[in-house]
Amino acid sequence: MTAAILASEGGGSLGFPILPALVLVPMIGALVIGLIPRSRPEVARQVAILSSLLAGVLSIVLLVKFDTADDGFQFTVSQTWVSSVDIKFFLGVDGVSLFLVVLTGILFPIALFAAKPTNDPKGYYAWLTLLMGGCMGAFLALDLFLFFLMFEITLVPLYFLIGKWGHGRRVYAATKFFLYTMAGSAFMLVSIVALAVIAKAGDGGQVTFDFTKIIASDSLATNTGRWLFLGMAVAFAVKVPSFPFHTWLPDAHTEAPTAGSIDLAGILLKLGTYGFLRFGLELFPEASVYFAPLLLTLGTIGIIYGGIVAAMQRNFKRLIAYSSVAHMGFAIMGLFALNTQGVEGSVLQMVNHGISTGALFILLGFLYQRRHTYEIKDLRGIAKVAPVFAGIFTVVMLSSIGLPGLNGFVSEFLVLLGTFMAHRWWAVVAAAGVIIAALYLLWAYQRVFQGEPDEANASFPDLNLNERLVMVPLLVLIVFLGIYPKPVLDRIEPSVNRILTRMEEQVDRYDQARTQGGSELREVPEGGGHGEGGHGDEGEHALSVHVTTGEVAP
Amino acid sequence: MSVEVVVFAVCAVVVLLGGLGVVLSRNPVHSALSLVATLFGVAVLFLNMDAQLLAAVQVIVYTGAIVVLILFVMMLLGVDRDDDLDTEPLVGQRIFAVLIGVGMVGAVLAVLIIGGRDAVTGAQSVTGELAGGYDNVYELGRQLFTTYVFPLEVTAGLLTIAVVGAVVLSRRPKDVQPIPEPESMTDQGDEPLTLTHEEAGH
Amino acid sequence: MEASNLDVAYLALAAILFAIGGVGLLVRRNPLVMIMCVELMLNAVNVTFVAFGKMLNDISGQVIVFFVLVVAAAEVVVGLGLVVAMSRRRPGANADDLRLLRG
Amino acid sequence: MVELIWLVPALPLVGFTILWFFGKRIGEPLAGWLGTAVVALSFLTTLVVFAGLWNEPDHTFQVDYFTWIPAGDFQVEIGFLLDPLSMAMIMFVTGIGSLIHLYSIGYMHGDSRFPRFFTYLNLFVFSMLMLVLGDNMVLTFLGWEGVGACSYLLISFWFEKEANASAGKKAFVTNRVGDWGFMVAMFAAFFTFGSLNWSTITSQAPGLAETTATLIAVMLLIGAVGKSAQLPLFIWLPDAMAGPTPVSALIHAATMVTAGVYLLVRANPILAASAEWVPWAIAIIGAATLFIAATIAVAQTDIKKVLAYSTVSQLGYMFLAVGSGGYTAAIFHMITHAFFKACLFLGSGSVIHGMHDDQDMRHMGALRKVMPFTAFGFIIGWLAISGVPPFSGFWSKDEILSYALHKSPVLYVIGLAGALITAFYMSRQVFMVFFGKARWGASADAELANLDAHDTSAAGSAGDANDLGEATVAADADAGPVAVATEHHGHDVQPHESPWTMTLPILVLAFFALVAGVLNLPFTENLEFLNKWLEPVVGENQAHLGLSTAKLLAEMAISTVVALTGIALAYAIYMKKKFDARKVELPFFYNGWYIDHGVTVFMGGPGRRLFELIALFDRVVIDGAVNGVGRLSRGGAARLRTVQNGYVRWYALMVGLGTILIIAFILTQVSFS
Repeated sequence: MTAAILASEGGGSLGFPILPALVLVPMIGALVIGLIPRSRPEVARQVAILSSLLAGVLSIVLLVKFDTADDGFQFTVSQTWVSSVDIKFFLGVDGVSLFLVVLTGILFPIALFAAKPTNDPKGYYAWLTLLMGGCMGAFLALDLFLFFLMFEITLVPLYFLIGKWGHGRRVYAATKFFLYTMAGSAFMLVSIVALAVIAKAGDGGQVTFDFTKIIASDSLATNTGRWLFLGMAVAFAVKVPSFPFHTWLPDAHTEAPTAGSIDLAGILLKLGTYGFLRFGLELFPEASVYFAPLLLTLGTIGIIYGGIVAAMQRNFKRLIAYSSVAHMGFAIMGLFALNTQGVEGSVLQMVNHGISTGALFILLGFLYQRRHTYEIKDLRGIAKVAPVFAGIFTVVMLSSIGLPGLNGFVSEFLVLLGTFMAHRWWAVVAAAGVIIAALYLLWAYQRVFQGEPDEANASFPDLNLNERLVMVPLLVLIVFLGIYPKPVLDRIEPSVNRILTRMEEQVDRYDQARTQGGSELREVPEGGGHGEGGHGDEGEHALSVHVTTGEVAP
Repeated sequence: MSVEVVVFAVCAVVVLLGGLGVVLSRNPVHSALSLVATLFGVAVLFLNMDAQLLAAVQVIVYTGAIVVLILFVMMLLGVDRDDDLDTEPLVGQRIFAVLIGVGMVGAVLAVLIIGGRDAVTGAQSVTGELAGGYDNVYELGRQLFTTYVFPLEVTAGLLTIAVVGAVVLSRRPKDVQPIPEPESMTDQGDEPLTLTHEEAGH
Repeated sequence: MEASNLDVAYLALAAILFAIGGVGLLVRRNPLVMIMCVELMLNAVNVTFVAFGKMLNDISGQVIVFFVLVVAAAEVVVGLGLVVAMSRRRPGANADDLRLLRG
Repeated sequence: MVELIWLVPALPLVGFTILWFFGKRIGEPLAGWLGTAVVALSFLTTLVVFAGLWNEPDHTFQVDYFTWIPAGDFQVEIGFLLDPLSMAMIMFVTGIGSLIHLYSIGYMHGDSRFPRFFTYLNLFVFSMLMLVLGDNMVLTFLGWEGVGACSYLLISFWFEKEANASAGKKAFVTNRVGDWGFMVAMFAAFFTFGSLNWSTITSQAPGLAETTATLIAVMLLIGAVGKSAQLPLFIWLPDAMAGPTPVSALIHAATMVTAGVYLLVRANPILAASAEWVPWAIAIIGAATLFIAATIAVAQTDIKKVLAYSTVSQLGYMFLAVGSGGYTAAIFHMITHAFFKACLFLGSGSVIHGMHDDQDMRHMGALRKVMPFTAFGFIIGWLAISGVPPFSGFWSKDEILSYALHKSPVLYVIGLAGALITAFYMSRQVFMVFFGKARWGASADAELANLDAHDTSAAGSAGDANDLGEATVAADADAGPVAVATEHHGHDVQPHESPWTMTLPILVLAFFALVAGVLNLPFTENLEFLNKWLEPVVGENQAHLGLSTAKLLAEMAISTVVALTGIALAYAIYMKKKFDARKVELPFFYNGWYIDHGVTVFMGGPGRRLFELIALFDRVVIDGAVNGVGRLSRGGAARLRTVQNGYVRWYALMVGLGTILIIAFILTQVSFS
């Protein structure tokens, strides 16, 4: 097996199958934890930390070895699995998935360090490491079937993490989470199978789940593409979650244990947006353009609506959960701006949201350890007794608000900028989200951290050294990505451009087909943006005056 | 009327009466005895159709072993009381049962009446002819150990498993938990898992 | 060999016997009687097989009956085991009482 | 030498970093000295850079350090644009900044979070410098938001009091409304210019279509209105006085609030290219703000509230100047205002310090005797803001008024009225605080009783506090926890003069408040240093007055008379008691025209209800739909599961039925031929 993988290694420059390792190391870790007797929880913890750290280090190695200029898939590994329908264990990484993989590699060890389970540590660690492997697999999979498998695998550990180690109404939340996302995935499965069968025509009569082959086959008719895209979109919109499919998220977050929340917000939601990008935009360029206004609208609504609902929450964790809805709204919006700035900003937003919301959930975990409540009304004046905690929280909160100089701003700005280029009014409305973001977070901060602490909060212990150390990497990332996001953007850009270029070609192709008599096809809406990254290329815009240096009137 | 027909007629009456006896007897012992009658009738029918071995096996295995076993269990458990046939807890069960029975018979008879002899289709055998020149037992054995040797082996396994299963099932458990009285049918079981508390957190 | 009227009569008899067994199975509650009804149905099928075998001049019908006999024996053994096990826990139980096993 | 520009913001940043990590260990007063030192060094560097800039062509120097955000053809650099405008700004930012740092060492003495205060102050100076120096809009926006965040942190510095925390949040959120405008302006600018560099924008703006320019200009205006506390977004600034007084002086008087003016001046080519009504809108907003805020200031009793509304009013003058095309005048007034208002704020801080944190002017009086240095500085500041020649405020305000007259006589009259009221309320403050009878100590009972009667009537209309709308009328009335007037602890207060770290900055600022007018004396062109200096930035779009000397002198005379009239009125009322003060201190003014009250009531009432409605919608409709699907399938299943009743015979019956159906189906398929 190993030899076979080695033999099929392509693209990358490592003499080591790093991508399978990224997926398998945590999974093997989970397996090993499963074999450890229940009476030795500390060993389970060590194995979990070891395997996740190893995967984290591997992801860093991947980052270092990644070829910035290459816009295709790197380190690809392909191993036949079910040859009759061409299902393969096919992994590859490009600039889009690279940072999500790295984020997974960073966030999981941190989540392990940040929170300990209340009971039955063995199962907890096993599920967490399995979840890590699943996430890695989903981000790396280049086979539709494998992607679906990994996408679904991630549900199971989280279901148990919420249902067993969660708070209060955990069973309700876990069931809702599972059923809701599962229902969404059903649509995706239909689309995937249909796609595999349809791709047969373009692949010499062979049903294939191979992502690259399906892309190359170009065999979708316009309407088929749109329907299949919708199927995918439902699954991803639930996962993101985009308005109006978001209500599982607050419940899941509120009841999930700390590590579950961190990984759910930090990684799992990105499966949705990542899916939109890889299996939406890239697979269905024409449909993406066609449905872009719809999804932009959903994103915009999510930003405003999520913020407003967040402001009204009485449970701190629920509030942060709704803020995720708003933040992920930015990610969706950027994707369907369909230009370089928007999509790059969106990918960066995924990473940034993972970092800052992950950090917020870690901090809330610390809070819960001390006070055993998330109810805002029970918390008060914590900044006075725990200044370090409050200080770190302030930084993370400002990052989440989108303060320039911290990471959140860069991505939100790019997203809004990109959206403005393509669909002006959506951006103008969505930009108002920054006001609401400040409102709900600062208001919550005021109620929880400011004021004079009452009796219950007066003995709130400040963060100890371990807890501070856990926060250090995230804080460093928050500041670094705020000041110097260039290395990240440089790596994202080639892949994004690849996707957008293909999208333009495809849309042109469909357009030509339409003009040549495809009368049953409906028109692409005006101002569809056509994935153009440039500014002012479209003459029909109201802001039509495009000044270039040559044309400046005296 | 040939002998064959006469034998068939007599046996048919015995078989059907026995069958009805099984179903209609209040006392299970009577049912068992009626079953013996039916089985015996069927054995004679087998003979009538030149299936001598089967007839013998029928008598030995069914009447000799199975019915005896049933009776044995009956005595062991002391269930030789009369059953209550006057009440039926399931509404419509009897009506539907009779309808199904009538339907089945009706369907088959309809086919036979409409189709007559043509209802039976299919090619005449070439490999395992009844009248292949050998006697019934020889031919049956030959087929069993050649063409059907694999199923035969499987039945061996099946019998073994059945024996083991019977032993396991009827072994006296260490602590017998008496089963409580059955609940009423309207009972919906446990409180549902989810969805009834969803507003509690708000 | 053409099928005779007698052969067809065998089939009709089998059908009636089968129906009787089936109705008994559905109507009776005593598990032992229900097992007996199953035997009736099996026998009806056996008659059919042999009759068809005769019509088609094929020994296979009888071979199948042979197997059915084996399966019937196994079935009776297991069924009676179940009856015994059930009666141990609840003397005098009938088939309807088994619904307690419902989840 | 000019290359040293990076040091100017880097020094406060270093100070911030050190204090952030080690502030607690460094402790008081060393942390304060460190914070002061870095800003002072930054000021010295600024002087060096200034010297270097003389030799640059056009007095402009641009440098890019590294790429901040690259995305496709969108490239944002971290780089500085040092031109006359930003040079002028960083000079007074670092200069006044270091003075106020010094002052804070004395003012914050004994505070438990002393080092943290300087951490924030350093961060603020850094952000302000980024705002001013940024060579592109995004970097300016970084500073813009940075100062907003620092303002938030510093206003709610004493967060144990709910009112302070609310005030900080209110400031941030209100500012964000403006930030939204700024962001949209940036998008539109990038859409239009393909770049966000100030140099590109200003050089290409003249060729802009009017609609585009108007959009960008209006959005920038919204941003500026939020940051510079203009109508209708001024409501946060009076509340911001909840912060420590040095913060009020530095952020909410001298520097941050002027950022809006800076932005408009920086973007003057866009304003010039936009529709005619945009400058008009700016001028009208400015005029309305200056007048309304001045009237509000008349009735305030809190020493800092008066100055806060005064700041709003003075910012209104700057907007009026920008709207009237007097960019230099706006910057000129910004600078003089920075001096005299910082001086006044620091003076008020010194008074508060001396009065043991009592901010109610009615508890003061005759303080000049015990606080001579403070009184001296404050009086100079008073004369400057009142527009008495030859103090700096006179020159700058007069120049603005000239531009206003050039634009429209109505604006001029409003400006003059504002000047009159300004002179009046500032004199009122000075008389109440430093002159008259001492109302502190044992001898003040009668007078207090008298004043308190008025106080209750004025505060009677205060609304209820609530969560969302925040910092209500009740909170900014003197029921506010900082100035607990009703506790009458003025009785046993023995005021004292403040230490030298506090008085020295006051006196230095007073000196500049006195002389800063020489920056731009209107008599001959040679004396208009500032005008000439800013020529490269604003020259093209500046309105040209072409005033004759006679007209100039006449305007000056009118201004002087107006200022003196205001002072005289105040003297008559507050020193000679010729009229009852209650006739001018109307509750309507006291409550700020009920604008804040209205916003609070709206946000706390319909606004909040709307939010709650949406949250309810989420819970009931959207989540209800999800749970409804669950309930539906469960309900259906509950009905279906009765089929599974557990009766074996029932199941057998179903099998039988199925068999019959299958047979029936097969029978329909066969044909008997």
